[in-house]
Amino acid sequence: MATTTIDITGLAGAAETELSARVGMLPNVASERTKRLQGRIAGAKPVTSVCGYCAVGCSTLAYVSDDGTLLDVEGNPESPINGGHLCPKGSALFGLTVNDQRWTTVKYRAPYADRYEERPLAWALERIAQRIRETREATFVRERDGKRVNHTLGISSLGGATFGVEENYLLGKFMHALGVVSIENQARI
Amino acid sequence: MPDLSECRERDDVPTYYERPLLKAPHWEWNVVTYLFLGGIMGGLGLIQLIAHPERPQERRLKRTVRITSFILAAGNPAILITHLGRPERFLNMLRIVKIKSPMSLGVWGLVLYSGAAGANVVRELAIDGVLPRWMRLLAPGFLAPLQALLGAFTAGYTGVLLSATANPFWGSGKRHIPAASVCSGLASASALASLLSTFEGNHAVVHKLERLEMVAGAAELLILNDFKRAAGAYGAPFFKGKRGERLLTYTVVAGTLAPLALNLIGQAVKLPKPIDAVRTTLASALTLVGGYVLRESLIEAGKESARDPRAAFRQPR
Amino acid sequence: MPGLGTSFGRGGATVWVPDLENADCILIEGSNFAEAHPVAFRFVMKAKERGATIIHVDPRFTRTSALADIYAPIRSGTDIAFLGGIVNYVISHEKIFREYVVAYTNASFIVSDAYRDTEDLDGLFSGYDGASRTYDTASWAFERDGQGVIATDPTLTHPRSVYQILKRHFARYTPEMVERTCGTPQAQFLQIAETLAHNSGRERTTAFAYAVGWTQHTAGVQFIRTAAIVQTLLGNMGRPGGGIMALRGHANIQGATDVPTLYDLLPGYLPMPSALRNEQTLAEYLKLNAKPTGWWAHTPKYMISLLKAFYGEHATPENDYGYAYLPQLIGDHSMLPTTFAMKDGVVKGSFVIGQNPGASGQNAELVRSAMERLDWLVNIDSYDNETVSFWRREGVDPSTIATEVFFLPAATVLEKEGTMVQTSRLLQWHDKAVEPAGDSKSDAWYFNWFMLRMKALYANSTDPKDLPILHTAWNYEHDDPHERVKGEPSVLKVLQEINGYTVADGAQVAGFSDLKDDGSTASGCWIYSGVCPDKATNRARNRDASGPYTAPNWGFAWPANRRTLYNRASAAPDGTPWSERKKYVWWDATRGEWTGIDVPDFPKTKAPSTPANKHATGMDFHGGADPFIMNLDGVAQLFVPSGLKDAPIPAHYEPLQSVVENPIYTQQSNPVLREYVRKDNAYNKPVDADYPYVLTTYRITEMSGIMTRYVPWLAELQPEAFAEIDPELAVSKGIKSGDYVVISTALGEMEARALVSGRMRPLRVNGKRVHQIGIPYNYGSQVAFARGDSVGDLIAIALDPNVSIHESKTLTCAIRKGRLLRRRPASFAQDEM
Amino acid sequence: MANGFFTDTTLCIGCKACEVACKQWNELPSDGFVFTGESYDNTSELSGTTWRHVAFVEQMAIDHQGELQDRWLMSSDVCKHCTNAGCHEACPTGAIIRNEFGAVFIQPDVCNGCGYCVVSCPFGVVDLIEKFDPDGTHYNLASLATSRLDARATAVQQSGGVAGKCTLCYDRQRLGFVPACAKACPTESIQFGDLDELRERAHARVERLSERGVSAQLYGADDVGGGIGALNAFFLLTDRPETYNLPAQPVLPSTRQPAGYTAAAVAALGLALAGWMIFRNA
Repeated sequence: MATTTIDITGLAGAAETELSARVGMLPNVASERTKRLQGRIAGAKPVTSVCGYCAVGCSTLAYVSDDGTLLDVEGNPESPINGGHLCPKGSALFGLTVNDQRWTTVKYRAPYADRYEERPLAWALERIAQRIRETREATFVRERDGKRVNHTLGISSLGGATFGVEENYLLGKFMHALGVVSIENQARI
Repeated sequence: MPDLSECRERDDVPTYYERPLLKAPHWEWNVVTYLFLGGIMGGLGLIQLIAHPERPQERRLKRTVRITSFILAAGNPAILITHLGRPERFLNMLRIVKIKSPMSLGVWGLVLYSGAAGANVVRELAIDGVLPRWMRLLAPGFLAPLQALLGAFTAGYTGVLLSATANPFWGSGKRHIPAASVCSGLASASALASLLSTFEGNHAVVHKLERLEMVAGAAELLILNDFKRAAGAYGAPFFKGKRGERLLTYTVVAGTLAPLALNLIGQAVKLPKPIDAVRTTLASALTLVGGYVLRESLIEAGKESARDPRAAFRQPR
Repeated sequence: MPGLGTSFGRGGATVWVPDLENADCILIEGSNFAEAHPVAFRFVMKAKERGATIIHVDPRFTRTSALADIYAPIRSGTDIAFLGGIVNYVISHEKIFREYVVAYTNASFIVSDAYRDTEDLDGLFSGYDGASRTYDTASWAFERDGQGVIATDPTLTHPRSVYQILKRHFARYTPEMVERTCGTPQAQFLQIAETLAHNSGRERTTAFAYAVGWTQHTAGVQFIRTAAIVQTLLGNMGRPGGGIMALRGHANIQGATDVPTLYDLLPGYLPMPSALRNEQTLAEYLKLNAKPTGWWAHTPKYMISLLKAFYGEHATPENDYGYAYLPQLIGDHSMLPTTFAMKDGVVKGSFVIGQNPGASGQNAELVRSAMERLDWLVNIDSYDNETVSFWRREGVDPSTIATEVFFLPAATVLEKEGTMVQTSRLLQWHDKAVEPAGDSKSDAWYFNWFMLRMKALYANSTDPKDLPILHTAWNYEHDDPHERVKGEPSVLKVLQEINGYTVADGAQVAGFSDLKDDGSTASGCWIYSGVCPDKATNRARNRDASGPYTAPNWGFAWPANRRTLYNRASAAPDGTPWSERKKYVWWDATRGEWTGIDVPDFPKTKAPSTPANKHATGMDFHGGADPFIMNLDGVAQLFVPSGLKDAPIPAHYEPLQSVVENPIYTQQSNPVLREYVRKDNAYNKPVDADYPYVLTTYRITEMSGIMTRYVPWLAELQPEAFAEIDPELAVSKGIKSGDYVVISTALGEMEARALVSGRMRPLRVNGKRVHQIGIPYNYGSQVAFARGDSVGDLIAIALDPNVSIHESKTLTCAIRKGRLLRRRPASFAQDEM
Repeated sequence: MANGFFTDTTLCIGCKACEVACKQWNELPSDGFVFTGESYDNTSELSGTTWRHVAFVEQMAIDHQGELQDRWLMSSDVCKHCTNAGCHEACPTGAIIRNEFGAVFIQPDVCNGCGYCVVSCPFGVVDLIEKFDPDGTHYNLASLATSRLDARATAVQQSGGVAGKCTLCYDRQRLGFVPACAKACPTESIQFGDLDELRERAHARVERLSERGVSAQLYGADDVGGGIGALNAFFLLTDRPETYNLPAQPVLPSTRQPAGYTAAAVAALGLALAGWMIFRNA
């Protein structure tokens, strides 16, 4: 083997105090931190997930600490699709979730306002519910040209390909219950 | 068809979008100063040894040089510390002794030099009666040659520190830069000693110091001249362009040739004392400036050399 | 969907991604596989290492091209001409897999004598009505005998046989014509044609891979149809290392089509009832949509089970199972027409969830300005984006905009559980790793909250219009008290409902064959049936990759966990594998069933020798050698007599905005494409001297959109919008790499950094030097780490007639060196209220 | 046992997953957002905080007839973990060690930021991590939930003002995991493992490629000369090394020390004699 002698005595700690380990052509003394060094996911629980970027469907492992903090996201080696590999976007999944640019509170922009305001979630939800009802009441059409249509063209919904199957099902069921027909997502193919 | 020549990428030696291969040194004035003072310390180490202990003027010189060298040795780490990314970790330098690392050896050299110089200062002060006389014993006789030896190392290591790197220009001067560093260090040290002696009124030693300075300066010039020849294209950042002109002006002409001429005048003609003092002061100051500019030019040329991918692709052996 | 759907029966990709490794040749066209799907591309690399020939045909030399064995440049939007040339080559050189074609396709079917081809009508098919710009497809039908049985000629020599029609139709797609139209050098075209033919047949298979490079055109469906014809003629469908890999974009784009949030579909590809048709009652609906023969004969079971899932106890035989609760369509309610409706004041309130039309939309400024007319906008997302912040974009005065805007923070995929369906139709469950950050909630949480709140708000209503809300079955309470207290619904219960259950006892059904049309079963999406066959099993969460490469115990692929679709075709009509090398699914005579390394896409015990009963209904109509079970006739459709609005067989049309006149026909562009001629949707002229360059758009590996622009690790890789320009054009315009340039169309302008590269190459098309400019579709004006204008601002909306997909892959543009001073396009500036 | 990387550039698709996976695992900040116009490469070089870097080299004929000579080379560069490492030899504090996996590792808690390793690397790999500047845009660590990272004090944040480079994922290797870049790499262009095995594989690969008519060469699988020896991270290239910004003739800096010390000693001795004569002659 063409490598130089690997001095691990320092790492073992035994010879560390000896002068000889510290003097020489290439003394190789490990610090306390180095001796203790190990990946932050040691002992953390891997949670199996799927990458949310593209449709290849790479399986991921999200390592979570005992206190529920996300530590690391990497490919799941068991997957027959990605075999543990990820593309740059998949490799950045951690940064998508843990990111101080992310908006994690309600932002409300009143009519004619030039800024967002922070509002409680409960307030926003109730306000939206009232507006849905108002609009539905104002725009619901039972018949058109003698045919039953039972719909509202006053409300539209857009999006679906970035969230789950069950969520699409719920959204579709909810929108159909309201009578909304302008339901679309990215999947015009 | 429009002219597409500027779109052509293939050249004789391909580079990666003309981007540097190497990282440039993160070294500024503080490292220049550190190296410059290191050279002076080295030179002073020699002078404190060779000055004759029996002749009163040279005794006095010895004393001045020892005290000065100790002050420099004690202060230089402070300058190095200002350069460190994590200054509070300066002492980590003393964690190990790595023979393959000029930086490690250099710091140890500096530390030991400080010790030897310190002891020699104690001896001086004890002889003078400033300190109890018994304290002379703290500095046995062999410490003087030891300080000189360490001094030679300190002056030389500042050159090896540069030449034993991956920097193509520095590497091309693997012999010249260390040798020139020693010469420049001694020249600067002699100049400093002349200056101090003039101020002290210890005029008797000034001519000897000036002779030493001339020898060192001349040697430095010869080495630099040979360096230019040997370095070839690698030497361009140092010898060519603005930096080359600066080197020529400050280090060669003003920093070496001018003091040489002034010193020759001093040796040949007996000038009135005040005028001679001005001459010495001028010659010494010029030498010191030349020495500083030499170190600064070495560092700056190293930065430029690091930015040249072609030099870095074929590093000098 | 209809491209593959009308050809083979289902719209899904036919290929299991890892199976690409078994291909002997892979043609990648309309896709930048390596950049857009890098991880799936590893199977392409594995195939290459095993000796397969990788071919990439693309307007740009991309990272895919760099790894391919053969790269051929093509003018954007001319793939029908290129693939049509392949069809012509394989037919005229007798390279078709004849046995396969005779047995498994409608090549032998005789077409009605009323049919006229583009050869007869110079680029039009019979039945065209110029006034309404539509086709009456009656003349495209097959000839039938007195009893309704289709006339066939197994010798394929009848002049009106599909095969002979194809032969005549594509005869003009010669290599010279391909070069003249596509700009692809003949020698390269021939090399590719020969390579495809060489790597197809009994012993070898070729796979095709495409993505939105084929779909986003005004004839997008026909691009895929042409590929389907090539792959069918070469006998590559349903076989290992063969098929057509449709590479989907977003993580759940397949799932959002299967369980659609699409205006015209109900789950499982059941059509949404429409007032444009006669579908006022369930009986009328089923009459129109249940097919007499083939698998779709089961439609009543699936529809009634869906209604039971939607309306539960309120779905009874007496009320048509609540069929009338479903709203009815009155037109095209897809995104782009809806955007016009929004701009015109019809739409008052809008939900935008995990999509960013304000940057990624076509005519993105139209989208943003349309939102100014909304009363309210709800955006559920994780980051600030061009959509939610439309009111503070450059050049507008917020004090004139009345829209009330709500941003609701969304959980990311790591913060919730559920299922996403990847590009090979594989359902994969993801567990929840961490709690949502801050006030973020899963989308399911929001939908659940809104539905329950609506039920409460309307609780006392007796108005019949409110019955759908009150009668919608909605019981997804989480079993885990920790989640329940937070209001999180159980998505597992949703998936179980999607799978289906027996109404009487609530027990899960084992698969779609258990579904009934009498109201005794419920199923939210029949094609997923089998994913939760009992309460304790969630096959989407199966994570055992052992066994063959088909990994049957990893996730669940619809339908019925099949990895390769139409895999009955991997065996010869007699049920034996076509070759030992390409053995996949075959008939085990001793056990009397189909077997192999995949779930057979065929009735398990229907013997190959089973004769077709041409007078029967349902599956009995098909014989034991009819592999395309979803199709009426059980075979792949080279010729599509109904179901497509623009052509029974593909013909090359120029994009709506092109740099040349159609070299093949007098008819310039798709005669039935959908244009929206209005001031805020200005088009360049069909061939416009002011806009002399082809503009094509795409996405790059490092970026998606909002999901990447805020991630510094990705933003530093591609920090700014850029335009790729060939060196010749760059020199003529004085542009150097890194300069700012302005690209413009009649609709708008955008600024980008120039990336001058020899990877972009001028082509010679119909005697003219054509330059193509490429701009990635990843950026937007919102301040993020990666920044730049959206190319969506250059794209006027023009749609394919079948699926309303926009043409954003081929446009025309002008370019100049410099920066953009006025950000707001003129066509909008004058249009303010 | 010594582990290393074999980077087979013929398999690289230039996706830069290695760069991102490395930054994610090692919690490194971005190096700023600069559009270079140099093919698809906007990160440009290895740095103290970019420990994998994918180079893009376009070799396209000017007047295209679509000939196959057109190439777009991609190659993921990394610290070479040299057999005789300039940085390791130069480091005066012993911060740089050779660890039990054969990798050259900078101990950020020991490094004092002298920068001597920076000039001692013949491959331009090591660089100083500049001090974290909360107001600057140079590092956007702030956008990675600073508070949490602060709390855990990752290597990078504690290390403002120290040298940084690839650790060969020392902390992952301690757990028996492969380095983040090699794990992510979708096409296995980056292979990690026992060096003997990797070298064998690499030589076989060159032969197989040559059978296919691809002329390839290994860089660093064997002694690269200049006293450096073999590289623990070596490469399979299809063009000359300079194309990928790799030195054709790297030299181990310490090989120049004997000449340097000798020259200094000769000079010192000469001057000492001269001085002696000047001072001691009466």
